[in-house]
Amino acid sequence: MLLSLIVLIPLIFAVLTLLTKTREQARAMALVATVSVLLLTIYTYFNFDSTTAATQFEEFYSWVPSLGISYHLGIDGISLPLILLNAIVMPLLILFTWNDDRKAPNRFYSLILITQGAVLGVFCALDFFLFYVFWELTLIPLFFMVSIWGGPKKHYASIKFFIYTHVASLVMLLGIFGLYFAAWETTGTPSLSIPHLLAQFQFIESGITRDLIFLALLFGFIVKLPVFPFHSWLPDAYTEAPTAGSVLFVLLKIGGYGIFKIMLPLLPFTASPNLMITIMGALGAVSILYGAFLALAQKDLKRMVAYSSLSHMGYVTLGAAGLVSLSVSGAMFQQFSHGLIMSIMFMSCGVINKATGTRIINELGGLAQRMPKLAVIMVLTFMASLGLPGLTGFIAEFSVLAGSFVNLQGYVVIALMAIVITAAYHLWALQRAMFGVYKEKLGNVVDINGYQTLAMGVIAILILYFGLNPSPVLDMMLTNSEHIIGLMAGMGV
Amino acid sequence: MLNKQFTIMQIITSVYRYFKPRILGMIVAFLFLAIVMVSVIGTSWPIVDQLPQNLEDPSNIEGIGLLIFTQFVVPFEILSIVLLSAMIGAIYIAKGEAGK
Amino acid sequence: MIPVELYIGLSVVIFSIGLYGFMTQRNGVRMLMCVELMLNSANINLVAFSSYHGNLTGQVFVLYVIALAAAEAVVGFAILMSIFRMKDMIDLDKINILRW
Amino acid sequence: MAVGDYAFLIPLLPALAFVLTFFLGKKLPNGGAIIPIVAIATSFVISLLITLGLLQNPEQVINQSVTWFAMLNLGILVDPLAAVMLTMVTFVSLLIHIYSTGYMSHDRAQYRYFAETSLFTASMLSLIISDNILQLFISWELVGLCSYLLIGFWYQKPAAASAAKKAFLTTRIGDVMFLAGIVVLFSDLFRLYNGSIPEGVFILKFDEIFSQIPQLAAMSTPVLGFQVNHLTLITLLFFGGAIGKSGQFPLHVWLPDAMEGPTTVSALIHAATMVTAGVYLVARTFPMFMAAPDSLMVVAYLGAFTAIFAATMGLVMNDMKRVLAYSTISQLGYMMLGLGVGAAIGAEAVGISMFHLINHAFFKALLFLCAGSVIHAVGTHDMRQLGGVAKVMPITAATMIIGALALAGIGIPDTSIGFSGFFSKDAIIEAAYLFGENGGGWALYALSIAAALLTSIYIFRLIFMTFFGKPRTAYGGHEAHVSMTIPLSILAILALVFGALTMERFNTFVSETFVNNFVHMDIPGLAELGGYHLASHAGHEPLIILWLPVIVGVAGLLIAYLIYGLKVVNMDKLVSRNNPIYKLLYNRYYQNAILTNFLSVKVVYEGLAFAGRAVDTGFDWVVNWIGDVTMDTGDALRQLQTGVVQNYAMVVITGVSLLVILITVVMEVL
Amino acid sequence: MDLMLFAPEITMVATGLAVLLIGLFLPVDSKKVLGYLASLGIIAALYLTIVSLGTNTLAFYDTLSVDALSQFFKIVFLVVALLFSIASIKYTEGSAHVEEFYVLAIFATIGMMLVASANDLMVLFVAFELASISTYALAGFEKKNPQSLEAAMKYFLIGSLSGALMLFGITFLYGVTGTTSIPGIADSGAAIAASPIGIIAVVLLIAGMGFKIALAPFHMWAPDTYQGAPSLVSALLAAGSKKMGIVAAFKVFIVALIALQVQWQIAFAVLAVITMTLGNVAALSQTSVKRMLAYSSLAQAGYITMAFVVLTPMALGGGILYALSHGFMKAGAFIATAAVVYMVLSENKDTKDPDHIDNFKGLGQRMPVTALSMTIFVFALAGIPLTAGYMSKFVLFSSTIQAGFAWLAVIAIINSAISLFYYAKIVKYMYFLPTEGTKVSEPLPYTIALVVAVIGVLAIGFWPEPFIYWAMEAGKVLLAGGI
Repeated sequence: MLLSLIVLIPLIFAVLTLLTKTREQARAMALVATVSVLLLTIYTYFNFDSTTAATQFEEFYSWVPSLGISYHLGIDGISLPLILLNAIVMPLLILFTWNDDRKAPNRFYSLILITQGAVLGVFCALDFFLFYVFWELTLIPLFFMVSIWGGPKKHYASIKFFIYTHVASLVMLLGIFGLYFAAWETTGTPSLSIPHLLAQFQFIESGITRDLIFLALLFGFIVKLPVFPFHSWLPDAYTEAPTAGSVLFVLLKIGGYGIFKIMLPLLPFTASPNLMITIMGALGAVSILYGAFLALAQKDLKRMVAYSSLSHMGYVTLGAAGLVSLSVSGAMFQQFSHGLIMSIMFMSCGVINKATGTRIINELGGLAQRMPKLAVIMVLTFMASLGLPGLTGFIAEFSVLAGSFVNLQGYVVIALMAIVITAAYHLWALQRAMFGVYKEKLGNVVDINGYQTLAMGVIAILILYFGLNPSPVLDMMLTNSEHIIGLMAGMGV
Repeated sequence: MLNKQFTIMQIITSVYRYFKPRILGMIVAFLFLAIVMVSVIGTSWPIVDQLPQNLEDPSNIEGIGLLIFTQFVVPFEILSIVLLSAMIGAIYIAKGEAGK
Repeated sequence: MIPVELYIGLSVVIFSIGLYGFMTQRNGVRMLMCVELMLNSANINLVAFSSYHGNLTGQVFVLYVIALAAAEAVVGFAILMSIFRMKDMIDLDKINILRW
Repeated sequence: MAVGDYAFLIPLLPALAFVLTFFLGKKLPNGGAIIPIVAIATSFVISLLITLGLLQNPEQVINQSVTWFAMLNLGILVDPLAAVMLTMVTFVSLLIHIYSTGYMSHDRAQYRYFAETSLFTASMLSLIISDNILQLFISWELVGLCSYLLIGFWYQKPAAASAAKKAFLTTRIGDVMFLAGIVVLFSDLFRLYNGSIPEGVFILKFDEIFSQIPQLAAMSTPVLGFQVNHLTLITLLFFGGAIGKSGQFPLHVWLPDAMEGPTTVSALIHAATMVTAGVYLVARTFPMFMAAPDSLMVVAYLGAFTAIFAATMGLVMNDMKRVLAYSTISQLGYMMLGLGVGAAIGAEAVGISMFHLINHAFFKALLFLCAGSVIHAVGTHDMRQLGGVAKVMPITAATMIIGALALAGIGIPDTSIGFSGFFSKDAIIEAAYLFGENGGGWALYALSIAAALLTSIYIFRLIFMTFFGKPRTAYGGHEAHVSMTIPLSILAILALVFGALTMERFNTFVSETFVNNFVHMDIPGLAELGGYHLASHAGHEPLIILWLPVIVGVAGLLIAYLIYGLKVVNMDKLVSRNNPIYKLLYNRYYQNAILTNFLSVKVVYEGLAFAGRAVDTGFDWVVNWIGDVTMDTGDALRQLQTGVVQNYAMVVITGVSLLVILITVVMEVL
Repeated sequence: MDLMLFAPEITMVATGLAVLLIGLFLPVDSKKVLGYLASLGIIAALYLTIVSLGTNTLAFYDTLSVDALSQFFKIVFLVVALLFSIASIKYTEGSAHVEEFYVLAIFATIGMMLVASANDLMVLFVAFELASISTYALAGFEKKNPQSLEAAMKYFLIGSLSGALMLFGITFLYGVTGTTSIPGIADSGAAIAASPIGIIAVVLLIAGMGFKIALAPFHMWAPDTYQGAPSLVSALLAAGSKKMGIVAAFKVFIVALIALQVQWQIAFAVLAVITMTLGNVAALSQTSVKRMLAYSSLAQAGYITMAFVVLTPMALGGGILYALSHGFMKAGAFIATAAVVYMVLSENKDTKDPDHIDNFKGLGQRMPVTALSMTIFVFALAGIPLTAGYMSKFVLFSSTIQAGFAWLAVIAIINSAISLFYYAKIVKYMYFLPTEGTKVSEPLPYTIALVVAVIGVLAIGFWPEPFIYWAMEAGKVLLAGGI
């Protein structure tokens, strides 16, 4: 029941929110929903056994028996941190937008809640059908979000995002079908249960089939992640989305989740695991470097942050391909950390854009003098984003780099090269936008308001806390990655 | 979208005008004719021998009548609806400005 | 004895003529006539097969087809009449406001 | 020992002070300076007590560890090496904080200053005290962050913001190398354990690493046709980190620019924290360097080169603080050289190098604070506008001259008479001599002597230009506030006597770190691994060798006096843009043009990044192209629908015919 | 012989006649009641069909069969007719010719239902023509509207051409086998397969049914007609009459002509690919929503046709389920369009293209229920999860992969992705573009019809089990070669 509640509360409240009339009602409704999810998640967290990689809090109801579809929920150490991340940031996001004045607030909050429900659904689903349903459900609210409240190129960006990622989902669906039928053939009964299908993968006789299934699934995940060269939807969508939309994109950690939950257990049983590792590692490493360079070349602050997101997500694939428990858990942690960091980054961009009317870095300047609170939070976050130790970004990056180096030396070298570039664009942006002489033509900007300070401040504190003490989430990730690696031991990978 | 001045449609129409529709129609019709004819000739129709007996069968009309009301009563019934339907439709459409 | 192929050949030729006319005629009434031609060529087939097979199914079918042809023609003429009433002509290739 | 149990407080107290000051300082008088001062003072007391305890019993090393995550830990390790550093850092930092209460009293953002310096100190202490390489790296990076924040303290000034960024970025290049070293080390250790690390083993702990040195030294990988020894690779990468932090060539460019922050920050960076981190890192991992062929050579030669390279630039700078900055780089080169000649003298190298580090900390802090006093009083740091300041600020002048003498290394060999710099620098030069004598080549020795001469010249040039002669412009000025002069005096006393007092004991105490305490390393054995031959014994150098550093030091003083004090040589001719050597030096060997403008801006930013953008546009274009083509196809296809019903019929009938043909053909093929 | 088996058809005939007769005596302003009457009659027929699910029997000298397949499709047709009839209450409001409209639609539905039941080509053909002839007149129902007349003209001409082609094909089948009974033809399969005329017959039949299904290249009339005909009639055509073509094709090809399986599989494979690609690509740049839906309908037909190619129980089940889903989705979409057209016309009688996509601007504010329903329909058509469209695609596409036709599935999926573009375009217009008009009150009958369709779409999406079960049962009937 617990997981069902976590997934369904946002969805139900989304409908209720849609029915509200005023902004006050809508935001209150959204806050109630997100806070209840947070409370439930915290309850779940404290009742979760992080020493085992087994699925917990399972729920199972048969749905379409003739096709082997069931309503099957459950969480493990891979999903719980991401659920936690989502549950934590969402109420803060509502708070962040608390005083925003925008058209159709009821729809706005409703879409936020749908996104939350869908993302949580993906994390909880243990049935491929359900998984795919939630997976696709994330598309729609985000599409609306970008289309309605987005920037000047919102229509282009939203359609591009929608279709691009939809194509990827469909390819993934093909992979799911392949797996489904191959397993159906071997076992004689249809089932879309994720654990079942993952276990059956190795019994597929044809190596080519296994590879194709793997690649199709991988494609779906890495486009969502995204990873070079399938990223071109990202800068547009991230940039054109409203601030809340960008944050929702950031919290859309389903691509990486799929890689850990689905790809890694399959990896050793593909016909050519080394090739797959090479693909994943190379894509990850190149993304890191490429995203960093691209971020450096951007003039728009938000676009820069978007590319930096691409760069950071490279660690996820790289770490996953590293196949050492430290690297895999580091990559999982990177997802968690990235969610926190990028949330603030995009919130900052939104605040700056709103206060000054521009996001072009060169047009900004000296904002720290007028927005000291924002400056403090931003400096902290930028430091976290460039991988400063003591903050979450470092834990993740170090774990990925150190762990992956055991198996993938060349790619780690590429990734290391990006670190300086990463630092460069972060600092460059900070210097141009926040420091230096205040540009009077920006007008009389005011600092972030109380709600925004609270929202960003809490996330900033979490970045610091988990940077100093990652164990609360990293332990369960480690348990799971050790489990996954343990499964692979002796597979010659 | 792109402003196409050289659209396929225009190519088709110009070709069409050039050849005159009849020639094109004739080609298409001949193609059809040739294909069907080849197939007809290539088929060995299994029935030729029994022809004379049927010619002398006097109860043709009776047989038809019988079939209409037994085996093929359903199409017959449907036909009644068809005719009714056609009548309604035709009257409605063909009727001039009603009441004016 | 006349081989059945000849009947079929005839019917195919008539059918092709119908097709040809359908494709090339502009006048709606002529096009309708071509449709009738095609239906009747099918009737030739049916009758021929019926008698060569020695069962009356084909002949019953012919009767139904004739009725259907009538019904179809009724509706068709009604539509053409309406068009004529509106445009004062039934050159159907000039009626193409619906395209692309 | 009871006080050892509180060692963890040494970095923790300043860190807490940071939090308190940052959030509460605004409301307290003096920006809440009292909080960090008390915290650091406490840390100092603890450090001092621990150091004294260790002096009694060097075996009583403090080592506490807790699990952090996975096979990594957080912990503290106080052995003689760390203890000495801790005491020095807390002490110098304390003095600088006290000095700052006066120096920064007019700044509105005082609370932020004290918070950040406090964090700076905390990071440095944590760096020193850490018992594993990862925690060291973390603190290392925090030090970098704090330097960023402090150099950019006056962030309203574009130059400050830019310098802060430059400092952070340049050191970051080194940091990445350091990180890469850790990554390689980690994966090697991971492999040595075959992937399964037993519970309770923290693989990045120093004792763990040191115990694996022989195995690490045996590992090598072919890279681009070369057989790369892993230990060499790791140590070189570590040294790369040290290059960045300690401002060694070619990553020294940030240090002179870092003057944009408050002078006290410069003092903190140059004396107590930050730059010494690199030296400390090499010292801390010295056993690994010992066992790595070639690494120590790189350290030594690069150190010697930096020493002279920076000194040449120090000669021509007109900005007081810049002269001192180049001096720092130069002196750090000495320290590296001292470590590098460990190839000849073994663990003793750590002793002499650290000795120089401590002495340098005192006199460099002194010099900077004096310079700060002058700047605070007269409002400029361009020496060309000064002159005769000694009359206005006698105490400052006196203390600064002491610092200069210490830097120049004036003293009498074979006695206990001399300024502190004399003893340590002399020891390093001697070691370089030993290195040459041991068959390692004389280049190091020659460079170190030449650098000593230049050092003396530039520092006395500064003294003469600033404090003596007639004022060149009308500046106002007064002696500094007592909160500033007291720290100056304390530091001056230390610069005067510290070397002489501790010389005998210090070297052995620190050198023992690796030999007797903690891990009980067999340094000669490691040297064997690294292919070095240690000199049997030191101290039987010819007399000229002992005297030569002093002679060049005094010579430098005299040269400076002749040129700047008596003005016997007209410098105007030399000091002109037409003189290519002067131009080269004045433009700092065009590093700015090459490294910043060309390499960073042109190649990386405008070249690679914009090339990346073009590539990205390409990817975007492909995506859009697919969309456009589909749309265009759709547009073309809909044109098929002509609206003429006869055409439709034709399509239908053609379709029928073609379908028949198609099926027939396919059936034939099948 | 149990007349109760044909209670639905009989009910429909009775309803039709009743509507016709009562309508004659009713004044114009109370003809609304005819709509209610027709709807009630359809509901009754629907009920009777649903209760007889599971019956398996032949009747009337084996010319009609009542089995899972026929009942399933009858439900499809009745559902579409019901939606049509509810929505028409508003459409025909104030017209003097309500009874004609309803009667023709009901007769067309009867034709479709009989096609579903037909076990003899003669029955099939006649019923086919019944549905066609009735809808010819319906398409031209707005006889003062040149678009409607042109639509009817094109529909009629191509329809009669196709009828002739199909008849011609049937004569050949009759010629070879000597019978018109579907099982009878199946029995002489070997004879047909042996002769080249078999291919001709197959292609002619495909042409005839492809006309109804709107398979390229026999689809040319469809966009024009769907665009020109009254929107509700388009709904009936796209959602109902198209399915009639499909069920006829199921019967003729899978049951009767199974011996020529390879031949028609080739043909359907080619046609399916061409159709779905053409439909989706050509729909991209349409500005008339009805025309866009027409092309989308083409594409959907292409997907359903995949069932012929794959020919596994699951694929057939998927295809049949798709037919039902498509009935809901497409009927719903056309009815929503009809509501918009109604609104546009009631604001300005002389609007040239009332279904132009510009009229959908800001519909989310103007007609919230319609807009929301339309969104659900187009997303369902695009195959977004938890809608009928997704469920059907899930079964159909996955069966394609199961049978090893991965290439076909890939093409279908690429198409599915392309289609998202123009579906999203409609949504974009409705929700994201600023409106010029004000909020209007939505006509209740349209709303009811939309809600029913939405319920259908979501029911299949959320609880597909019974639907899949019955679709599979229907598919089994086909593969078992009829009863």
